[in-house]
Amino acid sequence: MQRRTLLKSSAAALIAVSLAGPALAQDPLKVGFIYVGPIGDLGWSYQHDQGRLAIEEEFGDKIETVYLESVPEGADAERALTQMAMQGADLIFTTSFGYMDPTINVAAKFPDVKFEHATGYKRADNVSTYNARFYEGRAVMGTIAGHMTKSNKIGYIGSFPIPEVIQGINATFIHAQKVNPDVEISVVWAYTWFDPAKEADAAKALIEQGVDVILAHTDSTAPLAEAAKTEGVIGFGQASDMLDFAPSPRVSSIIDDWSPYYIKRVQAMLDGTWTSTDTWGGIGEGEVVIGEITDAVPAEVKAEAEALTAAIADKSYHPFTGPLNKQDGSAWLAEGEVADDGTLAGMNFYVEGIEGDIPQ
Amino acid sequence: MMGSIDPILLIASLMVASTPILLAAIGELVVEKAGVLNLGVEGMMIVGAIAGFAMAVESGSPLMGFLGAAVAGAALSLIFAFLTQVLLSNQVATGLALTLFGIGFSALIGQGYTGVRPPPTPKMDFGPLSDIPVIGPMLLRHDPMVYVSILIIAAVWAFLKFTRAGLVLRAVGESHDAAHALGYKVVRLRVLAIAFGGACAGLGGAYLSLVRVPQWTEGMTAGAGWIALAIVVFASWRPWRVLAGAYLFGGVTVLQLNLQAAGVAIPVQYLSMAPYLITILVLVLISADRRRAAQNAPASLGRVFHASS
Amino acid sequence: MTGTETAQLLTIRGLTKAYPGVVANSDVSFSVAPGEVHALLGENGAGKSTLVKAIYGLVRPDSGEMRMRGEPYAPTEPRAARAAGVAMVFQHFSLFEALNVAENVALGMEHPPRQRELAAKIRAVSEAYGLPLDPSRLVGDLSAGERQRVEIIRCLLQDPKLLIMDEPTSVLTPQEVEILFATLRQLSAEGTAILYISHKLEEIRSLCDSATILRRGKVVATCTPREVSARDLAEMMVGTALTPPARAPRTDWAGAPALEVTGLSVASPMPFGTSLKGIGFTVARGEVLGIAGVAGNGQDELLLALSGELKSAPGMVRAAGVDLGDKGPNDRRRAGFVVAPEERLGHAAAPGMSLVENALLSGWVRMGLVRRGFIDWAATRHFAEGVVKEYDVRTPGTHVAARALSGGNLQKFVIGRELSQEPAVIVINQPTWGVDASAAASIRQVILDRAAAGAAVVVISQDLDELMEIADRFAALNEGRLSAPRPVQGLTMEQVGLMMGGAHGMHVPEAGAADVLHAEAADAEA
Amino acid sequence: MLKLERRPAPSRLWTAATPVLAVIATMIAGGLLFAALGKAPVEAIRTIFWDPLFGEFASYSRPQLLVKAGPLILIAIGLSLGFKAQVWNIGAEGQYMMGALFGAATGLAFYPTDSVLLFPAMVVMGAFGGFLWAMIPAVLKLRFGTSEILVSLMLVYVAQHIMSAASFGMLRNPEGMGFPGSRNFQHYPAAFNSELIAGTGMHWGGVAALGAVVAAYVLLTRHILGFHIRVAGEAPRAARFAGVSPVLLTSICLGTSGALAGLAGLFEVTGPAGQITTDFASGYGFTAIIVAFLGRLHPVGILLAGLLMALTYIGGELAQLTLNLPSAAVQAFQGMLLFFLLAFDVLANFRIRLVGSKSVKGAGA
Repeated sequence: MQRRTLLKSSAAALIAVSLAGPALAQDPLKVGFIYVGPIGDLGWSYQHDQGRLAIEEEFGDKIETVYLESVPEGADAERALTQMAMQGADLIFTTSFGYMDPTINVAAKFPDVKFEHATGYKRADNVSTYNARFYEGRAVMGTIAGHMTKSNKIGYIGSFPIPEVIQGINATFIHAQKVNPDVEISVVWAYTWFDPAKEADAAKALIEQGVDVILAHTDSTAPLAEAAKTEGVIGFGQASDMLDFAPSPRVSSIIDDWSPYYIKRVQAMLDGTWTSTDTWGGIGEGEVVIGEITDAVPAEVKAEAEALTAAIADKSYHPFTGPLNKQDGSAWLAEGEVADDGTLAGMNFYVEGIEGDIPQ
Repeated sequence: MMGSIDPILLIASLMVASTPILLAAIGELVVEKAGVLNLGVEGMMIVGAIAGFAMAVESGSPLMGFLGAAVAGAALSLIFAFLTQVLLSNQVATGLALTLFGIGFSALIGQGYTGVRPPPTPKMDFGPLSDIPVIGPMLLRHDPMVYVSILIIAAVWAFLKFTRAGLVLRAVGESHDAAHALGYKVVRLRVLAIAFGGACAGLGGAYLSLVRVPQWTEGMTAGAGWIALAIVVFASWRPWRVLAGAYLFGGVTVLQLNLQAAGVAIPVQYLSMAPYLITILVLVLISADRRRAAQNAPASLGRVFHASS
Repeated sequence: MTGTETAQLLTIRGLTKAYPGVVANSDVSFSVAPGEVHALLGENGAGKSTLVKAIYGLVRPDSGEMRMRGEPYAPTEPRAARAAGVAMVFQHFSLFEALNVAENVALGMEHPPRQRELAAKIRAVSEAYGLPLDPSRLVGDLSAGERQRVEIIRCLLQDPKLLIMDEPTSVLTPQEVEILFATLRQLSAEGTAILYISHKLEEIRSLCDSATILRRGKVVATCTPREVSARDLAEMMVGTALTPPARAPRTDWAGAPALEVTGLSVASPMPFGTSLKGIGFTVARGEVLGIAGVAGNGQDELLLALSGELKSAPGMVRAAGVDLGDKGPNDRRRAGFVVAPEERLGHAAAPGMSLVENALLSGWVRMGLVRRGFIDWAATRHFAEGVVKEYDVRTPGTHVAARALSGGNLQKFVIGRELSQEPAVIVINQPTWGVDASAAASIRQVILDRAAAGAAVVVISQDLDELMEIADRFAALNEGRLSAPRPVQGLTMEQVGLMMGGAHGMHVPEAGAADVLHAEAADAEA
Repeated sequence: MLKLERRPAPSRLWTAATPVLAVIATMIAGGLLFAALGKAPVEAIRTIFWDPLFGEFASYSRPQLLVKAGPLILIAIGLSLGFKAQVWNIGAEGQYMMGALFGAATGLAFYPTDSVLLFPAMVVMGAFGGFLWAMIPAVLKLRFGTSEILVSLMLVYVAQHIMSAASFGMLRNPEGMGFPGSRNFQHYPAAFNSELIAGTGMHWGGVAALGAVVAAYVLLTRHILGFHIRVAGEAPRAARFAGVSPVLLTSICLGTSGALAGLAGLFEVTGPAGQITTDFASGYGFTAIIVAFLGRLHPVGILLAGLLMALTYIGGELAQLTLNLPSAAVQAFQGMLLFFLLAFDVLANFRIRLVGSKSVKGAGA
């Protein structure tokens, strides 16, 4: 049946014919990845590629992986995806938000190929979405930051004002304030995911403002390297562990670990149980990993952070639990109320206590 | 509000932020003074960034890194020199090709160096001098390259103003035909100038990857080479004005982040454009004084020289 | 000149240099003695420049031998030539406008002293030879005559044994020529040999001790110029007898002046140019106005202002009563203007473009080669072929690039292209510059023919003889101002020189010093 | 040693032959590069140059060549006019973005209309956006003599920031869950630039590119304006002598290249890309500079060069997929292509002669 829809266009007909070959059962499962940056960015694309390596290790010659790096979002992504599908990929992970529409389009043309789109919200029969609850990690970082700051000033380098980053800022601030009511947070928007020099400058600017704990939602190690230059300033690894900077300034880290999810999904393909799902995994699912908390952090703080991590992992605690007000003082969550995923996914406001505006 | 901006720290950090473009710009100034327009600064910078990084990591010495970066930048610039000076190709196109090639090539050789931490570049030790109020924290607590870059500016200034070779270089940039008629080796001199420009751009790149960030990542120069080119024009081809121009640009970049960090309510995404808009504005102001601009600009800039006599 | 070889300063034997398609020098031999002023006489393209470039080390001969004081001499670069005591004053291309005088001088020396000492030396030498010059001024701000002084002083500071001067007087007023000659005589008296390149016969007769005459790369004669008439010299140089252009009797045309320029003031578009200040003149139909002036006194700007490339205020330029002051080149062409600029390659013609395309360049407006914006290439080719044929342009065809033509042939093409457009007003800058004598004669003849046919002609030239030959009235440009035009008949050389500004920059005291030098030089000669 | 001798007129044979030579030389040098990376050189070259055209899935990749080459050609044609006249617009990337932005904003302002007039209006606004952005360096150059190279380049960064601000602000899809990026034009038929004939990859952008090639060809060979553009590049003073106003010509060249880049952006955003996002620009404006030179600033050459460049992109992706060739290698490969082209360029204008050791440097013809 699905074949017939394909036959509508002549080109698609050719694709369909040529697909018959690689689709044979005894071939290894071909898993494709499309990255927005170079795999050497040591951040977002690098972590996804680590996931790819993990499934290679896990499944050995039962699978085969291919990838395309530095694929611009938009028209190029659609072509890259199509080429990958034509080359016989059975499962394709599209690892950037901007690939959302191309993924949906290509998926419609290749109903037999399964797609997994990261951080998006559009799904289809053969398109799943997945994302990680980074804010859970931010909550732990916020707790450590609240305890560790001596100047009561925390700095946060934001990439772009999108819900994911705003969740992170709010989660950080809520938990820092919980343990240190005097804490203030200062946000610098870099307007880039990746410009090491600018990130370094942003970190420096924050430090000069008296900030002694730096969190970054951009992907390079530049902020940590900057923090390393000033005594008493700490920071956290972001995306990858960044252990090079441990024990200080890197006192802990939020690691994007996609391997558990990738292994699970590949396994489902091999088992023939793959269905379209929407997965938003966090610490509990192993997608967000809190890197080792170093000795630079006092034992009781470390213990508190670990307890929080455990509570989040077993779902006994949600980082956005009321009472919480929005920045303008209006009520958001009542006592004990927990934020729903819909609100979080579209979060575009600061919680009460954060100064400044979200640029629009 | 999180307090105001400390001008001393601001100046200290703008000196660091400006050093890469400062180095690249002073090199390009010498190239342009010799009458050659090399638009490949970005490409030479990024190759310098990875070459310096790799050398420093392999040897464990930042000094070796900077040397390696200078050599790599100069080597890459010699491709440009060969094409434009020997094969007489168009300088604009060749420079663009150099940038394209440099970005790709650096990413290739850099594949093994992502995530590696380079050996730290120590700060200069000025002893008790660095504790002098204001001047100490502002000027005397940097790494050696900051001072090296200023020394290069001074050296280029003295070279152009006082030495015979500097005079010949200016003459070649002014009129290659006349210089040729007097028996000066126009091509040889230009190749040397291009190589110097390449070496300086390489140093600028290495400063990014070894000191300012310090890390190797693909595409990490992020347009700094183009800014360096703008600063040469902006400085009307005068060495000390290159320093002023680079510090101004670095200052604007750092300031907008500092304003954000200080919690000043500003439209952020528009402020991010400020360095570019201010560069355009200053370029306009500089070039508006046409007679002066014409006098300072090397008259043979970008023109192809073919000894026809 | 006779004498043993060792008595000679420079001896050249059998020197040959060929370029693809042209033999510049073929078996050239001559010698120069110390203190001798030796002329190299020949038309453009006769091979004079190549010869002196070989002596100065810029060109390496294919065969032949040069000896300096009996020793083999084969300079591989100008530095070697300078070390051997050879200095050269160039016609073009050896000064740097954005550098000051002292820096320019230093660039021509092997081991220049420090700037301050050098400046003092420049002052001393310039005073000794009557060539006032301020070492700290930018060369770009100097007049053409002053620039030549820079070149000469640069040479003198090296204490040369042989001074080569390539067409030095083309940028000087008659008065300045006299001062230059005094300087050269003084140098000669001090024992410096001078190799003097020129095509101006009277100058050579008054200055030089001996002359070698070149034609098409070969030595055709040697002589002592004082003993030979200018007419004979000319025939040796050209190879045939020349007839001066014939003038048809003037017709008096009725109506408004064909060209009327009033209060023309425009700023120069060039960084070191000369602005025009209040220029006014009228040219009637059938009349030729000759405009003289030393190079760099506003000739280029005047041509641009007349062609419309440099727009002026309304009312400053009128043709037959129609105001064209703020009109561009093509509007002026429609009104009957044709213009031939001095610089052929790059201004009058695009070097890399074919003759057909170059014919289109300025011909399309009046020749109707473009219809509704689209080019009629067939008609353009026809037009170009007509020009080539009618003006005897030697070229393999109209498809070749302009830069492939020799200077003289390209000039014929440019003049032909402009004059075949049935113009009402003709403006030409340097009509015969770099053109051989017979071609120059025919160009002058065509200009006179067009005037006879009713066109108003403005000829800007640095060649006074030429202006005297073809102009009806005469005016001179000096620092951007134009003298009042006067009829050519009855004008003396001295009056002409004064109209051109006399001896530039040499005001009363210097003029006095120059007189002293004159006397000294005369004494030395005697 | 080698000696260069200027040809009296550029050689037609070499002018046509050098790009071919350059491509062959690049294949050889690229093969060496790939071999150094441990990839089979012949296979890599075959994957890049052959497979997209005649390989197993060529029926898909051939139309994609058009999709990829369309904007490159469209922009490069505009740039080539300027480059011919020595007007150096290297900020086409910014004009491309502004064209997309103006056009998309026009379309989104009328959402969800189904008027047939909408798309034409967007096309006009797209061209206008690019034109406007290009006229900034034009005006600054003409009024103040500011270098258009630097200004047009700086404006790329500014456009990038405006693009990002727009995808977060004004043009953000209200149904996009707070994510940046505009509505997708695929779901907005009146504003969608769809494939004209299914399976060919030909959309209005491709049509515009081909139209631009033809128009530029006619302009440069038959029209007085094109002639003036060529003269201005060949000899600026001769151009002024011919009555060409530098002001007008600079404006025309920059304006046209801006408008064409804007059109390319508009067709891209409403077609293949589908929406305004922060990362909408993917280097077409810069690559087009290479395409313009690769095509020797000749319209037909640019057409071929655009297709060749698209081939290296698509073939490069294939090589990544099948041979794990890093994308950086493809970029370096493209740089080499331009180097070789420029190096061989000398053959068109000069004869190279081998001369004996007695020759002296500097004593050229």
